[in-house]
Amino acid sequence: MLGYSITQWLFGILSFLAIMFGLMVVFTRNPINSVLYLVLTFFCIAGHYLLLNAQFLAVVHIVVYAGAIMVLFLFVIMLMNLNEDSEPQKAVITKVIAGCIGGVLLFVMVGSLKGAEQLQLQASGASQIGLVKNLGRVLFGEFLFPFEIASVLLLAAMVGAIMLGKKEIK
Amino acid sequence: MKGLCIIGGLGVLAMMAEVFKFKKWLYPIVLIGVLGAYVANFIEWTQLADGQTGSFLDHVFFKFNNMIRFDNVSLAFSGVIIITAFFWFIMSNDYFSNETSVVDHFSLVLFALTGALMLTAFTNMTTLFLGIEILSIPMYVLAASKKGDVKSNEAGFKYLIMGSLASAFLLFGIALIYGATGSFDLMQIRSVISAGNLPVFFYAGVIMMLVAMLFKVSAAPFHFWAPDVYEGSPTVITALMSTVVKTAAFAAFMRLFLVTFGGVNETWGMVMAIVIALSLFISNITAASQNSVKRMLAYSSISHAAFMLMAILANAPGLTSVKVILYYSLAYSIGSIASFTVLYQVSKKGDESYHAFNGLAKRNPMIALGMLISMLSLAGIPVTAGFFAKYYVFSALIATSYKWLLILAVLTSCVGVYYYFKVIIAMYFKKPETEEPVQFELGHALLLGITAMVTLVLGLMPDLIIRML
Amino acid sequence: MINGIPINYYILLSAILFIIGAVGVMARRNAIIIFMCIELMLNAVNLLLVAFSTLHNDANGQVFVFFVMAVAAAEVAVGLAILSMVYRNIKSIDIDLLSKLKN
Amino acid sequence: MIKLVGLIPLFPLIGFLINGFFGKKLSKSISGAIACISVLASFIVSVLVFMELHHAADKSQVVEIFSWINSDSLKIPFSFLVDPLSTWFLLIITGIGFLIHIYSMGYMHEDEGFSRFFTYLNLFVFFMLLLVLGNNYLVMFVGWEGVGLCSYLLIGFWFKNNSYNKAANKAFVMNRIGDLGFLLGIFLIFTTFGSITFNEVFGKVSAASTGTVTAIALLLFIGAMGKSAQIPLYTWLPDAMAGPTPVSALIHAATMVTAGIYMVVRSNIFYSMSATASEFVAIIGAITALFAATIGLLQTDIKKVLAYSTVSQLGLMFLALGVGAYSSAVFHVTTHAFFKALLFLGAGSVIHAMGGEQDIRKMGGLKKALPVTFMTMFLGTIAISGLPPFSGFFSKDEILAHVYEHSPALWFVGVLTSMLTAFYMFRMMFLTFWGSFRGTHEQKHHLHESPKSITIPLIVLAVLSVGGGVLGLPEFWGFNNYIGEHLDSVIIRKNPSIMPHDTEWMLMGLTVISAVAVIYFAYQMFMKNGVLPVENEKQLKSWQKLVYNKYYVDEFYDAIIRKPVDGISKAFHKFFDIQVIDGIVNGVGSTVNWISGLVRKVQTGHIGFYIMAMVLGVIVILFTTLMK
Amino acid sequence: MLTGLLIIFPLIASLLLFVMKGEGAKKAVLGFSIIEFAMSIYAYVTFKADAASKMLYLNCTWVESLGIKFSVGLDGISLLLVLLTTFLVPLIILSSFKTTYEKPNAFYGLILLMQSALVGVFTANDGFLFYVFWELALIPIYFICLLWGGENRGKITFKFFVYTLFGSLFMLIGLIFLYNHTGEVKSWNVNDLYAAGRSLTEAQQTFVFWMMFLAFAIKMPIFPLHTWQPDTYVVAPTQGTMLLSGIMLKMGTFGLIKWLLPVVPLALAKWGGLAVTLSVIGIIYASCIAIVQKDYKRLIAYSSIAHVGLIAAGILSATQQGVQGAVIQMLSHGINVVGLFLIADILMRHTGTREIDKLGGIRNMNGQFGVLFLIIMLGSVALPLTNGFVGEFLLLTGVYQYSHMFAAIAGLSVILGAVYMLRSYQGIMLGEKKDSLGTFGSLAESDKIVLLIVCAAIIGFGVYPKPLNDLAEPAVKALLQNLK
Repeated sequence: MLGYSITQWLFGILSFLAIMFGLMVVFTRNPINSVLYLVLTFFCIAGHYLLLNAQFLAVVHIVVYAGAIMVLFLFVIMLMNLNEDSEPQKAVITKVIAGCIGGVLLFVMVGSLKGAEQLQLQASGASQIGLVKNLGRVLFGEFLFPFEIASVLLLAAMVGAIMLGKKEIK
Repeated sequence: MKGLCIIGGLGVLAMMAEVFKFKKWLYPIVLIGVLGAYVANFIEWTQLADGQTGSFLDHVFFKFNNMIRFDNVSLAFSGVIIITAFFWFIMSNDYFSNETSVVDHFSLVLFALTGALMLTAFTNMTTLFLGIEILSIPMYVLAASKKGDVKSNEAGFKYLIMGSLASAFLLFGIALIYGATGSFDLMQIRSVISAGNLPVFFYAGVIMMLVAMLFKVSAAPFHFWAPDVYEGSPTVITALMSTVVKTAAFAAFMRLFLVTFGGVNETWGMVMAIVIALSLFISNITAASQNSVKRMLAYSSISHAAFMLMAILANAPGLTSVKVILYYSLAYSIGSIASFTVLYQVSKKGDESYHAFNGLAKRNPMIALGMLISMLSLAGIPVTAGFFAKYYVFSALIATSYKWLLILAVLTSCVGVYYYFKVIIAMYFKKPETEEPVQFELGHALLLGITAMVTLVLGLMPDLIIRML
Repeated sequence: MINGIPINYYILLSAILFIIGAVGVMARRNAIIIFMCIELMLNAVNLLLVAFSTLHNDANGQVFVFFVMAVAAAEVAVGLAILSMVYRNIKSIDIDLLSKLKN
Repeated sequence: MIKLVGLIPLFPLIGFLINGFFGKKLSKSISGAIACISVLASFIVSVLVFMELHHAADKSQVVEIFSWINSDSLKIPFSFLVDPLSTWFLLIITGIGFLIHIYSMGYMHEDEGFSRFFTYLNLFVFFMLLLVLGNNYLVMFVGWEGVGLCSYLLIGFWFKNNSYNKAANKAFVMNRIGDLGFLLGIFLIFTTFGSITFNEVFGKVSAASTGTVTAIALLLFIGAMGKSAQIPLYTWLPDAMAGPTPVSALIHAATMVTAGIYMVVRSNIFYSMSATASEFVAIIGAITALFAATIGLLQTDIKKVLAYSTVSQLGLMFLALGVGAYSSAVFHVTTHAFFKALLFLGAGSVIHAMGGEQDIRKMGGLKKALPVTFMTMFLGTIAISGLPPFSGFFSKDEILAHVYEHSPALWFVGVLTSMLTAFYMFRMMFLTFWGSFRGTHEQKHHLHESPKSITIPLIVLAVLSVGGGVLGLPEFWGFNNYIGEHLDSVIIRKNPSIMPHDTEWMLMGLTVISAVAVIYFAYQMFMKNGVLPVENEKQLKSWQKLVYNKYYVDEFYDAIIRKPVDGISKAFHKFFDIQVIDGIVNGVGSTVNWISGLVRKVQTGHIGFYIMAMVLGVIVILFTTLMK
Repeated sequence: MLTGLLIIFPLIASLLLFVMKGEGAKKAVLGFSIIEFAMSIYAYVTFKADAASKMLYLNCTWVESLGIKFSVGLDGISLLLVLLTTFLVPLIILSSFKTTYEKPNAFYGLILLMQSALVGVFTANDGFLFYVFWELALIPIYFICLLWGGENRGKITFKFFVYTLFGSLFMLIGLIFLYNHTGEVKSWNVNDLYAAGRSLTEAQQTFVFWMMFLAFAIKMPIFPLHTWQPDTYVVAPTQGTMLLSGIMLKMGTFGLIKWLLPVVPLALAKWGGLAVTLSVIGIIYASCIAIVQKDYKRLIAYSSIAHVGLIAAGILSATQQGVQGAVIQMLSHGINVVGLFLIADILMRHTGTREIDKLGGIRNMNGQFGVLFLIIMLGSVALPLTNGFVGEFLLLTGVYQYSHMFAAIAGLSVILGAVYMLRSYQGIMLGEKKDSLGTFGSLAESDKIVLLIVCAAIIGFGVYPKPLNDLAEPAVKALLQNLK
């Protein structure tokens, strides 16, 4: 099709959608809508993962982000009853400046990201690295220490969240 | 490594105190535990091979799949962190006793310490990232821990947002470096760098990591969070931030930029120089017109960060820069702990401005003396530890082409003297509002005595530390 | 070239997503949206990591993503806890209202 | 005895110390006696030294007391030089000093600061002796400044009166101006010759360039100008009459003010090498002589008249020095010391009798009440007017002869000066002693001749004034000029006079005749016509007013030096120091505060701004490092 | 050994004092300071007997990794300054006996602390040690001024502190720069630093020169860096002022002699002229300002600037006479200025004012005081046979060799000095007593003793400066050898 392979088409479409939804996250007034757009963006990214042969990661991504994190967001939004368009907006000038800064940042980044062509390209397609088995071996082998220590992180987050969340007992 | 395990275990233990009802014993247990961690750390130190002054990252005592590696440098910094933490626990004893969720506080602090210790010993981007987060997330919570106080909320919130953003930059940097080198392992990255021929975006990655680390050590223009967070947080937490967190951040900074990216320092040298100049200028100038001592100390911490960055910038041969940072962070931590202790005590009524110190010399001469010594040390007056710290920085930097920074450093140091001496003048010269003596409990008095002594001893015998590495 | 797509495209894509997130952080006042934007930035990084992982045919990149996710989750949990506390105190999550600490 | 020359200054020093420490506890007579005896002892030793030197083969003997300042090549011992010049001055100083000490016993008897006065006086003698005895310029300078100090102390002796104190300050400061010149001269001598010891320096002079020598001579002369009250540094001397009269006699007439002459004579080798410097000295001397003499014409204070006369006579001496007549200058110093001391002491006696009144307009007819004083003063006046065969005649004539040889124009100035001198001196005499008494009744009632302690010195000095001329009788009369011969070894002598004798006779005659004529004129004016100086300044004609007010020189100095210095100082202090320099220093502080206030504003508290700043920071850093 | 003792003893004594109570401290501190003086005299005797005696040197390792040694020793110049310090401190302490200070033990403790640091500065043979003592000397005096000073002291003393610290930090940079050039094995030893300094290029020497000169110039102070000084002198308690002007000021001049002259000869040749110009301007400038001062203490302060300007010019002329004169003048100035400030203090105590216009006729009431005052004043205007003259003469000789013109201008201070000193003496002591003044009364014994000792020193060293010269001359000669 038009000289592009199906993967390329998929890449193009997913990228377009991801960027569009990403923009919608930022520009939608209603927070609920933002959340939903973000979920959509995550789906697009999951699609990219699939394209990149990271099947397990794609699944985990959906489960953790779309399934857990975004639900948490939704809960909080509802809890605070922010389900309206009444959010005070920043001054237009601030937004414009933010946009400009974003543009410049993009410019700079694009400029600085060149040079990837020199990277040695690997044979692809037959890659098995994204499979659970492979990932598990790496995770529980080389990355055992970070894995263990991540528990401390989660514990800390848990303790912290609970501490802040609970009522003061006098 | 044992130290890290003990501290982490203590954190978990502390969590259980509520359930298993040994809350009352928690404080002594933690103190003993921290001491134990220090001892363990020290034992590991003594078990290091001889010839400890070898090059960086030699003399590995413990390592784990290229994830974490306790070498002489990391043990030294761990020692500094643990001893500072010990002082900090003494300082904040009544903070804990007043707090309802004491258990949570203990575990959070201990978890943060775990992260801090990781930062001294990581050899992989994964452990770096996790270490930073383990250190930061409890700090976000602690900063916000005065639940009813909007200022504290604001502090936690700002810290969180800015910290997350910095993490994002850090990650982007890591990703780019990973893309360019194909590895997260510091040693491997280093060897790739020395092989040369790197894509441009590798440098972008380095810069992004640099920005993230500069944020962590609160250097301008990434410092904006620091004064606000320091001011809003409960005083003891501020003390923790300006000592342990800062030391850990520098330990990490050093590993990254002296070892891993040492080969490409021409990329980040000038950036760093400008950042230092900006930090020196902004922090000292702004501190000069502060009314709140706490906020002044926040700005002063930025200025000290700039000094430590100078040591990294100097990138002196051998372990010199590392020694300088080790010494500086110890001197600064000790001085900070002492001044925060006094600040914490005199500001119990809520006044954190210079007025709170008025006439302290009359109301409690010994405490005023302790504060005086710590202020002199922070200002860098001989023969305190702070002086030698600055001296080492100067002497490291004078051999480089960044001599102009020295001039700026001197100029701003004079401004620095201005705001430190405002405290001294308040203590010794201003009339107090009340004549009643300020009561200090034994623990605090002892702490001040010890810090003052350490400050002077280090000022007289800097070799004690310098010779360690 | 991964599956016929140059790596540059992935870098560009994640850079764009990253910047969208950054712009969002700068342009919005709603704290929750700011958090979401940060999540978006982290996801951009994840995408980049996975792309590089595939490029290098190296699993480490993907494993790293797990850790990023874990951290993101932890950050969100703490962040939302702080937010709800802020909301309890000032009945708003407008970040511009949180500017008592200054100068 | 020469080896013991150190005793000469030692005695007055001992006297000074005793009176200084215990003066208050001693009775007046003991205190005065100690002072007198100490000077007398010096005098005796001086005489002995003088005699011994006269017979000694070595006319220039150095006595080292102790090593004083050592700095590498600059070695300055505290040592004395005994040679004809210094011994000559020793005699004058101790001799006249002793007489004046005696005189002071009577004169100061009623004063509460009696012992203090003698303390100072002894100290003065001590320093004056150091001045003339010093073997190098620095010891000379010690004496030089020391006598300046004593002069300061004695002018301001009655320190309750602030105008006296001002006069004292003025004297000290003006002397210091001269001293600076002297000091610079010493430096130049040291840098040129590597030594400041007289004989060493003089031995090397020929090696130096004329320019340097001129510079040295002029710098030294600046010192002399200050000390010997030459234009432009003369104004302190008339004011110095604020001191007690014996002081005026000793310090401001006989000894200290002649230190300048001593110094030039001592350094005569420089002046004889440098025609420019000599010419300069001569001209300054001539101008001063004439200028001061004209001021003297209209003065009404008896001491002021004498003071200006002193300035004028000193000018005459410098004129002599300028034309190379060094021994004549010393001769005139000697005779001047006699008659001027006499005149001052006489004036003191008059003032004493008048109960402190110094204005000659209020005197008159004192001849009968004060016969001894009158007689002695009259002799002194004749001497100073240069009538033969009084001492002044010989010394002045010798000078004028030499001047004529050098330049008839200067000679004319000299003659004019001596005419004026004769006029105002006789004016003073006539107004004081002749005519009728113009003072109050009370004063008239108290008029009496002074006690013996006052009159005896007067008589002695009168004798000396009359007969002092024998020390230097003119050579063309066929006599040996004693002073000239005595000083032979220390002075580069001019060639003996080559003027024809008749010229000399003629010159001598001219001066005498002119003096007599002027005296007659004065007699006509004050005795016959009874002209009195007007009471009120307003009645003066404009030229008289100018002269009466001393040509407004003081006011002029005030306007061009004192006021500007004060003004500049105030400007320095109020504006430059406080506003500019300290302003900058404090400005740094306030600028820091100001900037601090601005920079603080950047910390807005808005997290959005912080984030933006951070992102901007990233952009800038990325851009600068990667977009090269 | 002995030198080390001279440093340590006051330190220990001061610690003892801090724990003492009230009035007992007064006597104790006088005793301590006299013992210290006796020790320094013993050092002098030892030095006279054998200048290389081991007793006079102490050399032990301090910070090995940096090559810093606790290395102290005495040569002629430092011995003189140590003697000055130990001589003046008892006088200063004695002069405080009539003033009651709050917490006298702390006050005297700080004075001794300061003495210890000062002796350290003068004897240090190690660049780093020198710097440390230099800074240490600042802290006690800061507190003396801050705690016991006069009106508005907070601001003024702070300015003083920051100003001097500012300079000394630059000196630190200069010293570190030298240290970094000491060759393979880095050393702080004074001779190694000399060698390092002389091995530098002219541009580098210039850098070091200005860095170090700034510190010394501020300390002395040299125009136009002097504005901290008059205010500080006025606001400080009398003893503080004496310490500041009598001894501490000499740190700057001493620094010039020992730590600048021999280090950077090339830079000195190139830039010394500018520095001398500043010094000479300062002489005239400060003298002029002194003329119009109303407060006597401030007048002395400005006169001190003028004197020190001449000292600096003499040192920078780098001639034997100039430097030797500077050494002698440092001593003389130290002694004289202590006397003058005591006089200012006495005036304040007896009449309640130091304003010249409000005073007058005091000599009528107390002749003895008048005479003592006169002698000290004469010493200060450098009349021959007072100590001031010897130094000033040598200084001017030195400057004259450097430049005739500068000597002539500097010499103007001879005149201006006479003007302001005599004017002020007249205003304060002479004339009729002002009605507004009460009775003056007689001098306290302690004051009288101090003034008498000062006067004796003024005349004694003026008539017979040989002991000083004998110490200074060879030392200066050896130092100047280094320049060649």
